[in-house]
Amino acid sequence: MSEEELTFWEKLARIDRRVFYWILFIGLMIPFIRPIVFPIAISPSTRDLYEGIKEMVEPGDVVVMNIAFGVSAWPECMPAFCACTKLLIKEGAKIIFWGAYYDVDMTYQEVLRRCEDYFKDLKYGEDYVYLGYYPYQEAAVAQLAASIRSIFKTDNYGTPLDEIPMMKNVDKATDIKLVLSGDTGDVCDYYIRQWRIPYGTPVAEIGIAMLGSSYMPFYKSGVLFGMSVGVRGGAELEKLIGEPGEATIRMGAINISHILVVIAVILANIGYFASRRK
Amino acid sequence: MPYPTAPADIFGLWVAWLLMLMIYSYPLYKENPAFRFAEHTYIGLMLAIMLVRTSITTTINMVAPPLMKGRVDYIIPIILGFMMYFLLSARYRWISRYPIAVLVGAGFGLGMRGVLIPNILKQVISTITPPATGAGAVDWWNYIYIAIGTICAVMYFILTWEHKGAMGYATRLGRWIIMIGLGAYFGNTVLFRMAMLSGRAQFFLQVLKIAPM
Amino acid sequence: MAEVLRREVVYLITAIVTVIMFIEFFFIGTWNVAEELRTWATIIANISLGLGAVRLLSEHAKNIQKRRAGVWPFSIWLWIIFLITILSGLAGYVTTHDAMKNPLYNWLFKWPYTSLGQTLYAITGFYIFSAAYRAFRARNIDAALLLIAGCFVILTNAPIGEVIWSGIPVIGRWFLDYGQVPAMRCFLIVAAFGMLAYGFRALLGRERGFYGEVVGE
Amino acid sequence: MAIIVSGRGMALVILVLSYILFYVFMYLGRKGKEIPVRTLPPMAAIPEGIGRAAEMGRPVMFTPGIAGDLNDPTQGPQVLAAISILGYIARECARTGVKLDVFMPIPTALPLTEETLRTAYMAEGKPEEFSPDMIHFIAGQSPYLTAVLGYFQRERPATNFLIGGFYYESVVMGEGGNTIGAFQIGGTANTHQMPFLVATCDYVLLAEELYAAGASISKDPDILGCLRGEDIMKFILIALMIVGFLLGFARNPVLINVLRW
Repeated sequence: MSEEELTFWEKLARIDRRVFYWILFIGLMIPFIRPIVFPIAISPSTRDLYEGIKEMVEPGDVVVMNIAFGVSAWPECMPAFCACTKLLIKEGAKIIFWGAYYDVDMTYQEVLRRCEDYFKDLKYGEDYVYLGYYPYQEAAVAQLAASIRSIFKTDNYGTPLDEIPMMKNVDKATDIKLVLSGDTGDVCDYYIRQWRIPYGTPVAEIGIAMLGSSYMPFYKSGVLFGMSVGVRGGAELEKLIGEPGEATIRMGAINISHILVVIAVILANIGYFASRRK
Repeated sequence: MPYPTAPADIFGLWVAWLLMLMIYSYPLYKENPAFRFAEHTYIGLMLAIMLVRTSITTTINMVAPPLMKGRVDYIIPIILGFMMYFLLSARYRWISRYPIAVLVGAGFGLGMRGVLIPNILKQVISTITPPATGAGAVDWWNYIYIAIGTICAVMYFILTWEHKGAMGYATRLGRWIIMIGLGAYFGNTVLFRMAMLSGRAQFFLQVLKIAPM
Repeated sequence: MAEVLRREVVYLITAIVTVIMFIEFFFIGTWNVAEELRTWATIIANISLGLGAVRLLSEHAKNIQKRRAGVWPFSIWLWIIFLITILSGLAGYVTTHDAMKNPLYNWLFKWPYTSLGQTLYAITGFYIFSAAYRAFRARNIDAALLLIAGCFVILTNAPIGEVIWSGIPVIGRWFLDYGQVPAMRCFLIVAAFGMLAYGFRALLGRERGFYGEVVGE
Repeated sequence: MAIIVSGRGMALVILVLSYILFYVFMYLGRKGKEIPVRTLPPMAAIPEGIGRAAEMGRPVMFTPGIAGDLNDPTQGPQVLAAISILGYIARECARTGVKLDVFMPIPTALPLTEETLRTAYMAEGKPEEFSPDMIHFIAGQSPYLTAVLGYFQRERPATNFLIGGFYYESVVMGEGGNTIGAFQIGGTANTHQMPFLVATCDYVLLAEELYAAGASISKDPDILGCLRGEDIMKFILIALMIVGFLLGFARNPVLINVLRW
């Protein structure tokens, strides 16, 4: 087929794919130079998460923040994770951080840095503790529910757990008020199976957006008490705690990219049906 | 976060920026040695960080304190753990089956006992729980949609009987309902991927001091 | 005899461990042996996590040894960066019990590693966008339903959807809160039975490829 | 009942019942009872796709994706099922004389793939047409992608089979195949890649369908027996849901209470 015979749509369909990559990458930058801000509606699952934490957590309660996402997923998971950390600190909870991803150390360091204002009045060992890494295995999560000390003999820095004030009477899932898990994979499944069902510990998911789909039935059936869906959930949480931050800014880029994707799909299908009719 | 001031951090920032461009030279231009270089850098770093964090330090943290207290039984899992490495030898591969047997037993034992309630029973219960008293027409519609949808979708995965007659209609509806679900999943995937990419676009500008850190 | 050691004994261990996990879950009592086994499994899993790394590193060592064209210089670089990182990390661990306290390890982790990880993970965004334009066509009812639901959800996730038309988030939220539930629920149920069946076959030693049997023998 | 932990009785019933059913049908399968797999449109479309390639005089491409190492408990079975299907595809190709190219990024699956292809060509009486060069082994995700996309442009295959355990390469290869106008059949059990395969392929095997399709080719009595057992369990659940759904209109909680036992 020579060039002249091509219809408009066929020509359009032959654009090099790199053109699209450039359009997208440049389009994504615009909102960071000129912010595009629209109001954000709160979804029911995020509201349940927020209200669940507010209702359940009393000052002094011990909660687990499970870091099951790698540094590679920060842009998506970090906003919700930090917003939840801040909320828990506001509620007076004592936080145990641990993670199932081998680069958890850097993520923990980053959480401390991003929530600096909140952590500066807290004391390590009394208000929060970092236990480090456990293998990405169902057996490990199940054993953590039965006895934290069988997996973590010491905290990440070598102090035995019995010498850490906030860990004195904490060893089982029943000593933990709730678990918030930020995932890219399926670690939250393990918490559902090994913590929520046998011990009744409330669990909520604050991971990537796709899990917002796969875990929706768990949320609907009351297995998860709340759920934050990706960076959008992060933006909603930032609105709820009254501290617009990274996710709120990123919503501008989400607007641009999502519009671009929808336009692409619509154009593609117009072209498809136009050339099929011919 | 303020723009870093320490020389090492400023240097690091620019290294990070350059490595990012090397990777994106692949989609934005074509495959080239710079991309290969950055990719191999990543693998090298990842393997080292993984080994430091998992096999070496976490193992020591887990087994050293009990061993020092005289819990000799902890030697067994250590030996079993190293037996896994026989997977690398064609001749002695069978030795690795013993640790695998423990892992498989624990993994599947926990998995199978775990899925029964949340994946099966809770889902059935949730499907057949009617809306609370005082529910409106919309709630009843959603109740009917979810129940019929779940029934038809599960029926679609009946695999050893032909879908004939009335079942044929039900399973076709089931497939459409699965497609709606995958559509929503697709929408969320776009959110995830674009959030990731926007993080990179933001970083690109931050290093150049066009966007605030 | 050797065959029995290689097969039947292995399957027996699997079955015993599995059954212990079941008993602990279903029957009242204290089952310390289950806890002990899980601790073991965790330690074994943790030690064996290095296996993939060893495999990959030896592959790159082979590349160097055979001077594989176009690859071996990169393999050398991979080994260099690997050695620098692991040695600095271990130095940090030995001296302070925390690898992150070594400044070189921390720097390598914080800047190159973090940036590369996020960059590689984000690359799919490009592909999705071009595929959306070039390939996502409503060529049958399945694809049409998927794309319609997908577009509503996409515009609901972006706050701008509401600005375009106030009905978009209403429809999109319905897809998210109710529309997708039956499909996802069905996947949970089907996957659960799939797992039961797969686990059952593994228990009986009838699942090939599980104990490293497909490979090699 | 003081021995069983309260709230877990029903779970035990399901577990035991499933195991009994699995065992019975595995046993019957081994004794020679035939368990059919229902017609799967993507499987029925395979001869059509290969016939199309024969007409056009172009090759057929098969790839199982990069996610599945054979020893991985979630991804491995997908690749095994995909390789069974590859056996069927290879026989069809051998019969019609269509060139088959297999892109294999998984080192552990390489020997099995070669064996499968050799057997398939042998079974069609054309062992001389098999050559190990049909299998293109490329390790690493991006070199693999580059190779497949380059192949699409160069050889313009008439039909692509994207069946196995996929990561994001599904979207790239689906798009690449689409732009050259290839007929595509996809299949995966990884939920996160299903939408892309549905959007870019003409036929798709979803989740368990992939295993069933594999078993329908390999005739493995254990897998088929388990599938039959699973189906009966699904029928039981469907029946429960229908009864519960109707009871729901009367707000009668009797079934829910039974299930909570």
